[in-house]
Amino acid sequence: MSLPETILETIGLGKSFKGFSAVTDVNLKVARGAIHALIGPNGAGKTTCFNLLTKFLEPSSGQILFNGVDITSEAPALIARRGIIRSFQISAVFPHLTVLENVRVALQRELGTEFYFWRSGDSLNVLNDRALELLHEVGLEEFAHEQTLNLAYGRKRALEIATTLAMEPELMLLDEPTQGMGHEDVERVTELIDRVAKGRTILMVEHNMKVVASIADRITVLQRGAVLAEGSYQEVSKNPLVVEAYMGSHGGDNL
Amino acid sequence: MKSFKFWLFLAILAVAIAAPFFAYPIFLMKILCFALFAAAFNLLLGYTGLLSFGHAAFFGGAGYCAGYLMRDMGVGPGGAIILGVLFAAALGALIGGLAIRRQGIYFSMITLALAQMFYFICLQAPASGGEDGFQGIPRGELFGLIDLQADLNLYYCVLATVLAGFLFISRIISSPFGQILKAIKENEPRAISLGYNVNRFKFLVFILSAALAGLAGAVQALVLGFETLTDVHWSMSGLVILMTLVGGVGTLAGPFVGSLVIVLLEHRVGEIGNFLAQITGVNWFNSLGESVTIVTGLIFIFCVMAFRRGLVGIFTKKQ
Amino acid sequence: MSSMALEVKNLESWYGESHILHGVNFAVRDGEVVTLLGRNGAGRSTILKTILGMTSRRKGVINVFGVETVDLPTYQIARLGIGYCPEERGIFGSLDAQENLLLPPKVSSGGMELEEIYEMFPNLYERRNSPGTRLSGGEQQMLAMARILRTGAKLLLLDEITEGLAPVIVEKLGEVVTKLRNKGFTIVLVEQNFRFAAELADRHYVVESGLIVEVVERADLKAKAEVLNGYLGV
Amino acid sequence: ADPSAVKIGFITDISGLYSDIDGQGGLEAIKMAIADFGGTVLGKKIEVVSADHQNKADIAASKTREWIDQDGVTVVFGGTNSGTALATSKVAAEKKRIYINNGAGTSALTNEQCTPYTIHYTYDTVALANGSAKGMMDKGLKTWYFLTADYAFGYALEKDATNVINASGGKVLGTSKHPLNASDFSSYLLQAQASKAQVLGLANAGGDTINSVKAANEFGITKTMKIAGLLVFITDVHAIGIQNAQGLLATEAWYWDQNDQTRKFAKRFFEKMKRMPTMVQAGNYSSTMTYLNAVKAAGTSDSDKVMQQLRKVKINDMFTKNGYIRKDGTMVHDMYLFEVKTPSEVKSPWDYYKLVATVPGEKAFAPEAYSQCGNK
Amino acid sequence: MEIFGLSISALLSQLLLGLVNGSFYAILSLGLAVIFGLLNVINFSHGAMFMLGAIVTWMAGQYFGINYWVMLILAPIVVGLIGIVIERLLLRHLYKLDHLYGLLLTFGLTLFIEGVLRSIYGASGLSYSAPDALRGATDLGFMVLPNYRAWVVFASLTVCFATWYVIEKTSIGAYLRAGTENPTLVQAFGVNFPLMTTLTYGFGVALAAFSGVLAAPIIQVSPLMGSNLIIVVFAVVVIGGMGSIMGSIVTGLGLGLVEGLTKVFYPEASSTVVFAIMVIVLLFRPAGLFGREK
Ligand SMILES: Nc1ncnc2c1ncn2[C@@H]1O[C@H](COP(=O)(O)OP(=O)(O)OP(=O)(O)O)[C@@H](O)[C@H]1O
Ligand SMILES: Nc1ncnc2c1ncn2[C@@H]1O[C@H](COP(=O)(O)OP(=O)(O)OP(=O)(O)O)[C@@H](O)[C@H]1O
Ligand SMILES: [Mg+2]
Ligand SMILES: [Mg+2]
Repeated sequence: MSLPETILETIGLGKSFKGFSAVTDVNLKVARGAIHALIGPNGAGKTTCFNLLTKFLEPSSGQILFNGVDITSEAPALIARRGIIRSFQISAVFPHLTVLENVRVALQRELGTEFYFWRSGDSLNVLNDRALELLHEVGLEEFAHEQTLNLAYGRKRALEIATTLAMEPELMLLDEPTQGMGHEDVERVTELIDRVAKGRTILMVEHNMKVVASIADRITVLQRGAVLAEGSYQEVSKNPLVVEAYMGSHGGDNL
Repeated sequence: MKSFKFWLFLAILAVAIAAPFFAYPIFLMKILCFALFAAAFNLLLGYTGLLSFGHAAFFGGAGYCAGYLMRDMGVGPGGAIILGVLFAAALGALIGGLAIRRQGIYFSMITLALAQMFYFICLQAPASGGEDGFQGIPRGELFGLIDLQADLNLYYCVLATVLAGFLFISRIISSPFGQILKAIKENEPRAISLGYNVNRFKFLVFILSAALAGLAGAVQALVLGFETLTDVHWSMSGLVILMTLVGGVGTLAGPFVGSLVIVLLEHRVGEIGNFLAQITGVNWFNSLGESVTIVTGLIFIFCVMAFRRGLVGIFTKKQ
Repeated sequence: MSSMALEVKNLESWYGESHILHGVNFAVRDGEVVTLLGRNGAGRSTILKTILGMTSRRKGVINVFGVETVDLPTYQIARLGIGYCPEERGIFGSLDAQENLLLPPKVSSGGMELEEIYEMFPNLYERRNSPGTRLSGGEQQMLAMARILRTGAKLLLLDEITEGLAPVIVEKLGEVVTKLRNKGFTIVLVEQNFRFAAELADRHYVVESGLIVEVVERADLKAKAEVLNGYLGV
Repeated sequence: ADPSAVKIGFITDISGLYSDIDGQGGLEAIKMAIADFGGTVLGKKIEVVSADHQNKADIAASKTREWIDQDGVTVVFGGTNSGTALATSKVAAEKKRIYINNGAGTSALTNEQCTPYTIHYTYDTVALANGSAKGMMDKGLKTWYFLTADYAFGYALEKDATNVINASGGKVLGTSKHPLNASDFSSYLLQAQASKAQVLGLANAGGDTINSVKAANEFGITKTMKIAGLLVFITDVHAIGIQNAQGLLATEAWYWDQNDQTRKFAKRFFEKMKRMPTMVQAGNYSSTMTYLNAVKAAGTSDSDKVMQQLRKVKINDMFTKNGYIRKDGTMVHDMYLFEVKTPSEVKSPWDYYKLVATVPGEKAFAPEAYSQCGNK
Repeated sequence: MEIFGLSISALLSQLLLGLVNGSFYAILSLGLAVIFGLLNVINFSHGAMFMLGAIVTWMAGQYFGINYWVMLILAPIVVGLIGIVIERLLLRHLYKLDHLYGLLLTFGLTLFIEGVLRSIYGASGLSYSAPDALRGATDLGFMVLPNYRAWVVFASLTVCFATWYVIEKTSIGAYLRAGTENPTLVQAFGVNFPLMTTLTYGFGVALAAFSGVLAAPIIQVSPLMGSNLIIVVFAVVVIGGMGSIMGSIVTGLGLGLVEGLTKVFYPEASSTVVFAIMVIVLLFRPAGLFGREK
C-alpha cells in the first residue's frame, strides 16, 4: 500500500474568535516529502493554523485530513502520536531538566514505558546515545548536562528543534524556528532543517526570507486569514500582491 | 556521593530498628505514618507540581475504612489495610478525576472542596461516631501469623510497611513515568505536544499518591486503635503541607524529617518550652506549652521566609 | 547640544549567583542611535535590563541624563525618561490591546498621540479590544514598541524589535526609528538583524561574554566588515 | 509504681476551642484542690503533670500512655472533647489506671464504652438534656422546636431531650439541623418561629449556641419563645452579653453563686484566673478532692482499691450534695436549670443566673438499668 | 399560595436572609479577590483579619469607649496598617515565588495571630452589641427584618461597588492588573509598584476588617471566628473566578441565596452545597463564572 501523495490536506478550514475570523476557508495541500513554508504578514493567521492542525484550538469550520484520514475531531496528544509534531513560536523547553533529559523525554515515548512507574529510571539510559546524537546535530552537545534554564534564548530554540526531531515526526510543524537566532545559528538551523527534511515533511512558518528562499519547496502566503498566493519562491516573490502585503521593497531580503 | 547516601540510609535504618528500645514505639510509629503520608503528598507537590489541599481525605478516609473493617466486619489487619488502601485509591480516582482537569490554584481548591465534602460526610455519618471518634479498633494478628498486640511486633511491621512505601515512592520518581511527571511539572503544553496525554499521568500519580496516603492512614488507625475527625479535617491537609515544607519540598528525606519535627512539636512543645526556659532563663518559654498554634504558626512563617528548601535542603549542597 | 544621555562605566551584573556582565563601558550622546550586537547569550539584553535595575544585583556607574542611577529603584530610573521594549515583549494578558497601549504613564511631554500610533500600526487599531496576549506574535511585538512611544521618554532601550515581524513591517519600523531619531530621541538598539541595524545606527558595540569587545563607528563599517564578520558571522 | 505516691496527670484542650471551659483554669482548680488537701498524701508529695491535647485523640492517648509508663502517673484527669476522652479512657483502662473526666459530653464513657476505671464526673449529654427538658416541662412549656448541630453530639442531646418531652406529654414540633460552626442561624430561626413552639431547644454548643442566641434576639424570637440551651457554660453567657442573653435558660451542674461554699471557691479562683470558674473547673476541683480523700481512706493509690473506695463514699462538698459514683462510673448529682437575669437584675460582674429548677441526680442521669455497661 | 410546601412570604423572607448573608460573603470575598487578583497572593489570613476587625472594635469600646460608628472607619485603618507591616516585612519577599508560599505564609500568620489573641482573650468570645440606632426591626409585611441586617446589606454593597469601580475603571486599576502579570516591567515603565502593592494589600485587609466590624454585633466575637468562615469564602472567590472583582461580588450574593434555600429545603447539605457548586462550576467554566481564562 503506497501512502497518498498529499500528506496533509485542509478543506475549508476556518476559525473565528468572538466574531473576529482569524482563519477563513483555508485549503492547504502539503505534499509528502516537501518543505512547505507558510508566510504572511503579522496576524495573518499562521500560528492559528498551526494551532488548528494540532488541535490546540478547535476549528470553527472545515476538515483536516492526515494521510487521507479525517483527524478533525481527535485530541492533541493523539494527533502528536499520529506523527504530527509542532514546535512553539515562543520557546518551549523543560527548564529544570538537563538538556539531555529534555531530548530524552521526547525519545522516551517510543519505548512505550511511559506509564511504568515501577520500572527503574536506568532503563532510559539506552536513549542517551540517540539523544546526544540529536544534540550534536543542533550543536548543543557540550551543554548536554547543563540545566536548560541557563541556556541563552537562541540555544533554547535549537534544543526545541532537537526535541521535536526526536519524535521522528512524519510531519513537522515549525513555527518560526530561526526567530531570535544569530546568523551562524540561523544558517546552521536552516541547514539542519534541510537535512532532517529527508524522509519527512515539514510545514513551517518563517519570516526570514533567506531561509524560506533557500529551502522551501513550496510557499503558501496567507493574508487576513485567507490564502493570498501559492507557489515556488520565485513565483510568489514576484507576485505584486505578496510584495505589497508582505515582502516590501527589499523583497524581504533584509539580511 | 552515591555510596555516602547509601551509608546514610543504612545508618538511619539502624537507628529506626533500634529506636523502640529507647523511645515510645507508638510515638515512633506515628512519626513513621506521618512520614509516609508526607512522602505520598510530596510525590504530588514536589515531583508533579500539584498542590493538593485535600489529602486528609485519603489519610483519614482509609483510616475509617480499615478501622470499620477490623472492628465491625472482623477483617484481619492485613486485609483491612489493603482494603483501606484500595478505598483511598478509589476516593483518589474520584477526587483526582475531577480535580486534574483544572490547573494551579483551581486544582488546589477543587481538592479542598471535595475533601471538605468528605469531611462533612464523615462528620454526619452515624458509623464514624462523629465527635466521639471511631474507637476500639482491635489490633489482631497479621495474616494470622504475627501477634500485633505487642508494641514491638507492631512497630517492626509498621517500619517494614513504611519503608516499602518509601522505596516504592523513590522508584516511582526515578522511573520512566516519573521522568514524564517532571516534564509535565515543567512545561505542560510542551509535554502534550510531544504526544503525552498529561491528564492520564496526573490521574495515575494522583491515585498513587492517594493510595499511599491511605496506606499511612490505615496503618495509623491500626496503631492508635481509633480514628477521629481530626484526620479528615482540612487542618490535617495543612499539617501535611507543613511537614513537607519543613522537611524540604521535592526531596526524598524531607517528609521524614518534617514529620519528625512536627510530631515532636505537637507532643513535646511543653517540654521544649520548659527546657528553653531552663537554659535561657527566660520565663516566658514555660508558657509555650499552651501555645502550640503560636509555635506552629511561627515555624510556618519562619520556614517560608528563611528556609524554603526545608531542613534537608540546608544540609544538601546546591548543584 | 550634545550632552550625554547615557553613560555606563565598569558595569557588572548578576542573576542570582551567575555573574553575567564583567565591566561594560559605553556612552550615548543625546540624539544618537547605537546598537549592541553579539551572539546569542552574549549579554546584550542583560545590559538593557541592568540599566533599568532589573537584574538581581549590579555594580558600576550608570548615568542617565546626568543622574547617577545605580542606587535608584527601577521605577525612578524609568521616570528619568527611559522607554523600554523588552525582548519577551511583556504584553499583559489581563489588559486589552488598547489598555496595554495606554498603560505606561507619561514621563514627560512630547509623546506621540494615540491616533499617530494607530496610523503607524493599523493592525493594532483593528485588534484594540482583544486581550493583549491573544494578539499574534508579530502584533504583540508591535504593541510592545508602540506603547513606549506615547510616554514621552527620550531614551529608548529596544530589545530585538524586528524579531518575528514581516519584512514589510520591519521596513516600516526602520522608518519609525529614523523618524524618532530625527525627532531627537536617543536609542539603544539590541539587534540580530544586522542589515536593519547598519542603516540606522551611528555606532555599533559588539558584546561578547559580558564585555564590549569592539566599537565600530558608522563611517568605519566597510573597513571593519572583516572584524565584524569574525564576531558575528555576517 | 509506688502505691503510696500520687502523681496526677491532667490532659485537656489548653490552646483550642474549649480552652476557656477547662484549660489553664482546670489545671488551677486541680492545684487548688491539692493545696487545700495539704499537698501530701500518705506522707508523699502530690505531683501534677499537664499537657495540651489540642483536641487530637492520638495526642491525648499517647501522652497518657507515656505518663503512665514513664512518669508513673496514678490518675489521669481528662477534659473536653469526647473523642480524646474515649481514647484516653481506653488507654487508662488498659494500664489499669483511674481516669476521671470533667468536660466531655459523650455518655458513651459510662455506657457502651465504659471501663472499670473510668469516672464521668461533671455532666454528660443525657444529664444536660434531661435537666433542660424536665425543668422546662415542669414549668408547663410543652411544645418544642430544636436547633440541632448536625453530628453525633447534637443528635444525642436532641434524642435524650425528646424522650423526656414525649414521656411527659410534651411535643416536638420540628427540628432544624445546622452544620457545625455555622455563622448564620437566621433562616433556621425563622422556621422555628413559624412552628409556633413555646421552647426553642438549642442542641448545640459553643460558638453555635452563641450565634443562635444573638440572632434569636435580633429577630425578636426571644419575645415569643423561651430559649433553652442544652449545653451552655457561664463563659458562653459572658460572651453573648447580658443584653442578648437575658431570659436564656441554661442547664448546669454547678454555678458559682449558689451558696457560701461555692462563692468562697469562686472568689479564690477569680483571684487567680480573673474569671469565674465554669462547672467543669469546679468539677476538676471536686473530683481531685474526692480522689485524694479516697486514696487517703484506702491507704494506697492502687487503682482497684481506690475505685472501690470511690464507689463507697457520698460526695458532699462545694460541688454537690450527696453525690455518688455509680458502678458504671457516672457521678450522680443534681443538675440545675438556670435562667439568665435581665440587665437590671445583675448586681456584679458574672452575676448571671437565677435558679429555675433543680433536677435531682436520679432523674437527671440515665437510669443504671438501661446502661449497656458491662461492670454495673 | 405555596411553592414546594413553603408559603410565598416564607420563601421571600428566606431569600432576603440569603441576600444578607450573601452581602457578607461578597465583601469578604472581595478583599480576597483584590489581594489575589492584584498581588497573586492567596491570603489565608483573611479570616484572621476579619476577626481582628471585630476584636479591635471590641477593644476600642472596652478600653477607650470608642463607639461603633467611629470604629467602622478606624478599625479598617488599624488593621490595614497591620496589613501594610505584614506586606513590607514578609509578603514582599515572596512575590517572585510560587503562589504556594504566599498561601503558606498567611496560613502561618493566621495560626500565630489567632493563637496570640486566644491566649489573651480566650476562645469563648467577647460580647458586643449593635449600636442603639440600629437596634429593633422593621416589619416588611412578609417578614420582620432587623434594622441591623438591612444596614449590613447597604454598607457592604456600597463598599463593594466602589471598589469595583476603582479597580476596573481607573488607571490605578490598570497598573495593578498589569503588575500582577509582570511587576518588574511595570516598574520599568516608571510606576512605583512596590508602594502600590503595599497599599493594595493594606486595602484588601481593611476590607476584611470592615466586614469584621459589621459582623461584630451579630456573630460571636472570638479569636477563632474567622477560621470557620474562610474556607467558604475561598470557595466563593473560586466560583466567581479568582481575582475577578465583579465575580466575587455577584457570586457572594448568589451563593448567599443558594445557601439560604438549601437551609430550608435540605439543611443537611447546607455546609456542602457551596463546595458542590464550586466543583460543578469549575468543571464547566474552568476559570470560574467571571474569571478570564489564562
Ligand atoms: N485566542 C485568540 N483570541 C482572539 N484572537 C486571536 C486569538 N488567537 C489569535 N487571534 C487573532 O487572530 C489573528 C491571527 O493570529 P496568528 O497568531 O495566527 O497570526 P500569525 O499569522 O501567526 O502572526 P505572526 O506572524 O505575527 O505570529 C491575529 O489578529 C490575532 O490577534
Ligand atoms: N534570568 C536569568 N537567570 C540566569 N541567567 C540568565 C538569565 N537571563 C539570561 N541569563 C544568562 O545570561 C547570559 C546573557 O543573556 P542575555 O539574555 O543578556 O543574552 P543576549 O545577548 O541578549 O542573547 P539572546 O540573543 O539569546 O537574547 C546568558 O548566558 C544567559 O544564559
Ligand atoms: Mg505567529
Ligand atoms: Mg537577548
